[in-house]
Amino acid sequence: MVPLSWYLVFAAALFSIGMFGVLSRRNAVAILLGIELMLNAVNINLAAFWRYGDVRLMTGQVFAIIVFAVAAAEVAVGLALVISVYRNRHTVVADEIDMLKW
Amino acid sequence: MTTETLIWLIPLPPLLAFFLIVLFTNKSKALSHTIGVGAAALSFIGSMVVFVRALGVEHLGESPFESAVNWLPTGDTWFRIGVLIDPLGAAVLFFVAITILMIFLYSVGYHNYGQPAGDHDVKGLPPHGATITDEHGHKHVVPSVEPMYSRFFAFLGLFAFGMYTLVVSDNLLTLFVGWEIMGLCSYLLIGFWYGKPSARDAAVKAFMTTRIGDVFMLLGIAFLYSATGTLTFREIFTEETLHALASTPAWFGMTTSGFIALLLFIGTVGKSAQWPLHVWLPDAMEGPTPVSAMIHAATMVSAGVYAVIRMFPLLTADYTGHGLTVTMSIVAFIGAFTALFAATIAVAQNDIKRVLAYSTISQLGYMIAALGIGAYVAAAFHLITHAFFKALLFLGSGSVIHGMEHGVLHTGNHHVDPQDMYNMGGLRKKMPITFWTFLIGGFALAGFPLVTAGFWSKDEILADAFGHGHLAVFVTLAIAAFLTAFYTMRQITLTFLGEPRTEEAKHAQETPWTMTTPLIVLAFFAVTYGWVGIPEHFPLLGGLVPNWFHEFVGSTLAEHPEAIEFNPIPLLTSIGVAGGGLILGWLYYRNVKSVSEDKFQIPLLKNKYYFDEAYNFLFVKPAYWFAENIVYKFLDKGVIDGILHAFGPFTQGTGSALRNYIDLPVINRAIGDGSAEITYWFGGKLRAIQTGRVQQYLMLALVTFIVIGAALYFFVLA
Amino acid sequence: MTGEQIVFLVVAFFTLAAGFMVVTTRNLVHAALWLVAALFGVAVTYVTLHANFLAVVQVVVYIGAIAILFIFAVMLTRRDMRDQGPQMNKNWWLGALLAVLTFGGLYFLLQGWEGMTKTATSYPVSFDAISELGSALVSPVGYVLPFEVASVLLVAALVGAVYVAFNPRNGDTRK
Amino acid sequence: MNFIATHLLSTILFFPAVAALVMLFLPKDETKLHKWFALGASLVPFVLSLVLWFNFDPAQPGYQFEEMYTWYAAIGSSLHLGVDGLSLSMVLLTTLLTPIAILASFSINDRTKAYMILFLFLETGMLGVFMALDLLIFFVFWEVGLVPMYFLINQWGSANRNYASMKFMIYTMGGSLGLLLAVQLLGVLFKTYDLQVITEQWATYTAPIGGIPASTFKAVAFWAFVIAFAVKVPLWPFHTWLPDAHTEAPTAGSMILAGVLLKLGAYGFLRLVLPLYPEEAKYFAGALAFLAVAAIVFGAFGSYAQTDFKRLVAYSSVNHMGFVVLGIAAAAYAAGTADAHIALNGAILQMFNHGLSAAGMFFLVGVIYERTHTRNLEELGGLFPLVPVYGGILIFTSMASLGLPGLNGFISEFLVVRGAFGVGVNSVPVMAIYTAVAMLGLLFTGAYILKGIKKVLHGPMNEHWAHGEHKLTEINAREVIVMVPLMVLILWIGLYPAWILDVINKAVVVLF
Repeated sequence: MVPLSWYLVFAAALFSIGMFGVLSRRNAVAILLGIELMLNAVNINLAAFWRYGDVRLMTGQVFAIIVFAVAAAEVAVGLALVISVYRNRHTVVADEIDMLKW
Repeated sequence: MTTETLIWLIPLPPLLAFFLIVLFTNKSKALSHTIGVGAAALSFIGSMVVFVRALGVEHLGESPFESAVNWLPTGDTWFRIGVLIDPLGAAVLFFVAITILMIFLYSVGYHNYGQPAGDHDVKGLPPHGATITDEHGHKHVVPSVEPMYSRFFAFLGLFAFGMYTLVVSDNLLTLFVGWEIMGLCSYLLIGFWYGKPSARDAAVKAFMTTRIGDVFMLLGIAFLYSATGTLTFREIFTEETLHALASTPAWFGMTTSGFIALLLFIGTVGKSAQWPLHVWLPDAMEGPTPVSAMIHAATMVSAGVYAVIRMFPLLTADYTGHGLTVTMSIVAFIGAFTALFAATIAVAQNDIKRVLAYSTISQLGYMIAALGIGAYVAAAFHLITHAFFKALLFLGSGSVIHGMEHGVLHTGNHHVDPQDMYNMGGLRKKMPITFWTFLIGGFALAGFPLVTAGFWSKDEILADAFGHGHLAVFVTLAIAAFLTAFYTMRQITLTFLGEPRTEEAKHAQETPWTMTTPLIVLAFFAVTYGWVGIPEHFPLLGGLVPNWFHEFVGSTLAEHPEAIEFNPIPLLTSIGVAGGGLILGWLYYRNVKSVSEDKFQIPLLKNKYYFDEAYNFLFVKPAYWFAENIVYKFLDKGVIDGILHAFGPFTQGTGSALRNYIDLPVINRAIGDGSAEITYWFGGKLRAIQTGRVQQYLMLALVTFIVIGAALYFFVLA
Repeated sequence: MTGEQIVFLVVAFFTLAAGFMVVTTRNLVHAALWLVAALFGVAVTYVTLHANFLAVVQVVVYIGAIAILFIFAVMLTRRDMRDQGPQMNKNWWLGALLAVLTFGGLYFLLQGWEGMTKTATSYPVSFDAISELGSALVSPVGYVLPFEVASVLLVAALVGAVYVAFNPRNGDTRK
Repeated sequence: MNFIATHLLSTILFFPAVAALVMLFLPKDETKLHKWFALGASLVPFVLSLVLWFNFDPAQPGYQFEEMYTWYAAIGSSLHLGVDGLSLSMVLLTTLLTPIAILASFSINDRTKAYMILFLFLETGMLGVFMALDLLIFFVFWEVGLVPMYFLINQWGSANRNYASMKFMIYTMGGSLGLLLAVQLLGVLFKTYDLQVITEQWATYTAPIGGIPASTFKAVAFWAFVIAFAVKVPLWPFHTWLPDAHTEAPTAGSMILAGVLLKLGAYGFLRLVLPLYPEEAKYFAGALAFLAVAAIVFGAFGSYAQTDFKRLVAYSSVNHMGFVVLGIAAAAYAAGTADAHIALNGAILQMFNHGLSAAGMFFLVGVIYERTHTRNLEELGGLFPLVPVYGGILIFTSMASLGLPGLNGFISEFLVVRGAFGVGVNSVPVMAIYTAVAMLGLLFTGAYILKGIKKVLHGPMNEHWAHGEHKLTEINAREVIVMVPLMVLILWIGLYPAWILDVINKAVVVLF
């Protein structure tokens, strides 16, 4: 059997990779991609804890579903924003979208 | 009506007259003088009824008419005021009532009632005469009526009220009330012609000088009240009270009774114009003549002596009969000294009224001296006779002046002073009634033997002084008596005898009946009143008429004074000085034709020993200087306000120091601005991280999260 | 090493590798495709966890909708982003460091947890996870509230996305 | 009517304030309306205080018509009102003088609305002090009175009014700081501000306070009280605000200032200092008497030195109020004796009398000032022939001020002198000396009064004011009406003082 720790380490790794993407990519769409990875890492954890806990308690799965929904919403809004920004400023480089400053 | 009720009512008519005239009738001269004279007559009638009833009471001294009501609540007790008519009061009431009525009557004529209003008369100045055209078309200048005629009667009424109050009082406080009301009236009446600066100043001087005495008197009253708990005469003059007062030592080596008596006496010194507070009285001649008579003869100055006579038991409470007490010595000294001192000044005066003024001072000194040596009855006797003949003389002099003013109006030469005796002469033919009555008054004043009242009363004082061995007093008074006779004769000679020295004197006129009637009435008393007090052992006359006065007034005292043994020496002295003075006066002055020939115009005497100047220099000016420069400018404006004003700069200084050294640098700059600057600096530095780049924010958040999380983990959880 | 473990390791390796490619590939279209791969790996992981429904949803929603959405977005915005310039910002090393640190931190924390080595109980044979999940989602005593909130969120996001992406200028021309 | 019967004091107290509030809604330019409204509004308390006077039972000891409402429960302060013979006479004086002063200010045409409102508020402030039986309320009303007076001087005063009003305000407020502190101390100590409670306990309080002996504390608190009241009386050397304030204030302001406001200080002595600090008062009575005598003498001298008629009258207040304090000091020396009662009777009656005569004098100065626009004595003089009625009234009032027997001033001054001298003779010899020295002041009272009359009325007829545009007009009917009540009372008290003195006397016997 696969121990729980494997799943957790796997999820942590995926999370870190996603985070790296979020922090490092210039392209706003790519940042969103990184966020998707991170969300998935979380979902893995949720599912793993469901499986390794009492399977009759559906909390883990329920929250995984909700995370799906949130992720969908987030992508929809995020991409809309990216497109809107792109339309106005003709760029999707996160560094160049820096109006929100001193 | 009971006698007590009547006594209560005696002072009221003049008071009512005052209010009626002031409030309602002041526009009408006739109504005003009717009310005034009517009120005086009512009081006169009341007084006479009381006097007659008093005569009918046996032992009036022990059981006088008295009645009192609660007046002032003082803690748990009441201060009562009331009326009292004992023999002394009755005797005084008698002469007061007569003279007051006479003066009221005289005023009608004196102020030219019935004459036209003056051409240029203004309120506050004596009338200057009016021009009228007679049926032949000739223009005459005649005397004009006083513009403030009604007011005069109002003031006289108030004055009369004061005097009556004083006389009928059964206690020292209401006596003082009457005393002060008279003071006010003398102020108002002396300053009646307030338009004249001299009159205005004389009024203030009179009030202030007497007030000096009054405050001492008030203190004396307070002392007496404190010591005995009462101010009612008959409660004070009981054996125990007097004994208690006499045996308690007070200050300056005097007993309490002596000290209180001295304080009260100072009041008299002011009121009766004794040295050294005599200066106001001659100046008071600025008032209309009836006022002078009122103040000097009948009422106010007599009130001073009356007060001392009233307080005689207190004055002599510690007197054992051997050697005068301190207080009595002072009283005797001041009286005798004043008698002589004023007489010397009178010799050198040329103003007919001023001579009388100094004569009054001198005669009051007589009475005071008599009281100082314990001659109670003699003093009271002289008080009354003097009131009659001095009122007579004043009114007579007023009549003379009035006659002279006629002359002045006739000639139109207003530079002639109608009061200067050297402008007169030979008036006996022009003004016979005035002359004869004045002669009677003058002789009474001089003490012309046997027939005049003045002789009997003055003789009694001299006899008392001699009989009790007060030789110094006796000699002083004898000399004063001589001078009195001398200046009296001088006055008569210069005024009435000889030939007129001026045109004005030639045209002088006898005065109307309203003025001469009072002269005649008073002349009657100036002669006859002496007969009620002829000593029993007097040669020939003694015993013909009982010595009623001594018996009657003497019974006021609990211990009836003994009549003095007859002694020819004072009698001869008295006859000698009076006769000698009169003869010398006549001999010398019948030849004097003008001022320059008068050898007695000695500057020192003429200038009244320079007392006015000295007082002005010593008291009046320094007082004002002290008030203005020390109290007001130095103390109030300088020191106190200076300190107050120093608060301003001090506060401002403190304030600006706080501002400049604390608020501005420390609080504003360092704390206030400093914190802002620090924040600004930090903000400036920190804004570098506000790049607006999402990823950098995130990184920063993560770094922080990791650092804090690690720190928490290692330091808190572990 | 059991078969399951081997399967897991393979899937995990594949997923991580795909994820790594997502964040490093220069070409965004490629990156989006690599994301699809990674998501597929995650779906497999769900299967190994007996969460079949999640696996299906993963494939349908993520791969079928989200990933495709990404590809559209990339294509819509790729005019200037195609290939020029670096795809990493200049702080990428810090991002890498932070990612490593995060992983290290997580690992460290997990390591200290006693439930780490827990093994799964055998899956109950007759257990109907899907119907359980369904009734949990809509049961008043279950998770109906978060479920509804999520649905509201979705609607809001939908409206918001439309609004944000809507081009007023285009709207005007359409009129 | 039942309400008024049970709330008589508070009705009297707050009626003017309520009327002032109503006045706010009157139209601004209706000058006549303002005047008549204010006059009517101030007559109501007067009538009510007459009702109070006739329903007051002098024979009954203690306070009557007491009312008590919680005001500030947390610190134990309540609106506690009540009158005894002492405060009753002062209440009557206040309610009498206010309509008179308002009538006197009918000649004012500048911002009458504000003026009258301030006057009505002033009345409430003054009445409050006299009625308060609670220390904090006392202090509140004490300070409330200042504000309207400040504005009256500052807004309607003459040339130097800014200086005068500032001096008045700062001086009086500065003086009462200590009072406030001392009042707070008592409040903290006894958990209440009720005067009756505190009086009972504080006079015999001996426990140390915060480690400091009670005697020290009491001495300090005593002086805090004394200075506050001394400034107000005013006692020498705290008096210099008075001539300035009086001189610059409008006529009616001076009337109230001299007539009532000065009495607040003396009332404070009687109501608070003597009952609260019998020991200290006795101990320091010598100092108090010294200051009183200084006030009498220097007040008289100061008055004598003036060339400004109004300032002369103002200084006379220092002189007269000195007698009040002299009586109080004498009473403090020998509390409980007949001498003390007489002295206090005199002092309280002197307060009342000075209220009448000083108000009258200030009004008369105002009458002449309104016509000539000068107060300089050198420019006046010789006015008697021009204004005989005015002259008569002026002489009458001056004589009351001078203390002429037969008028009111004499009675009170005599009683004070008698009481003080009695204390001197029977217990403390030094008082006799003080009284004797005070006589000097009495002498100079005569000097300055006569100077005033001489310089205003007497002398050759003043041509400047006799003709043409400067022609002096006689005192008019309204002004005579202002003076009549004052003169009637002056004469009435002078002839038969028992009607008021009996009330005062009974209170004094109970209190001291």
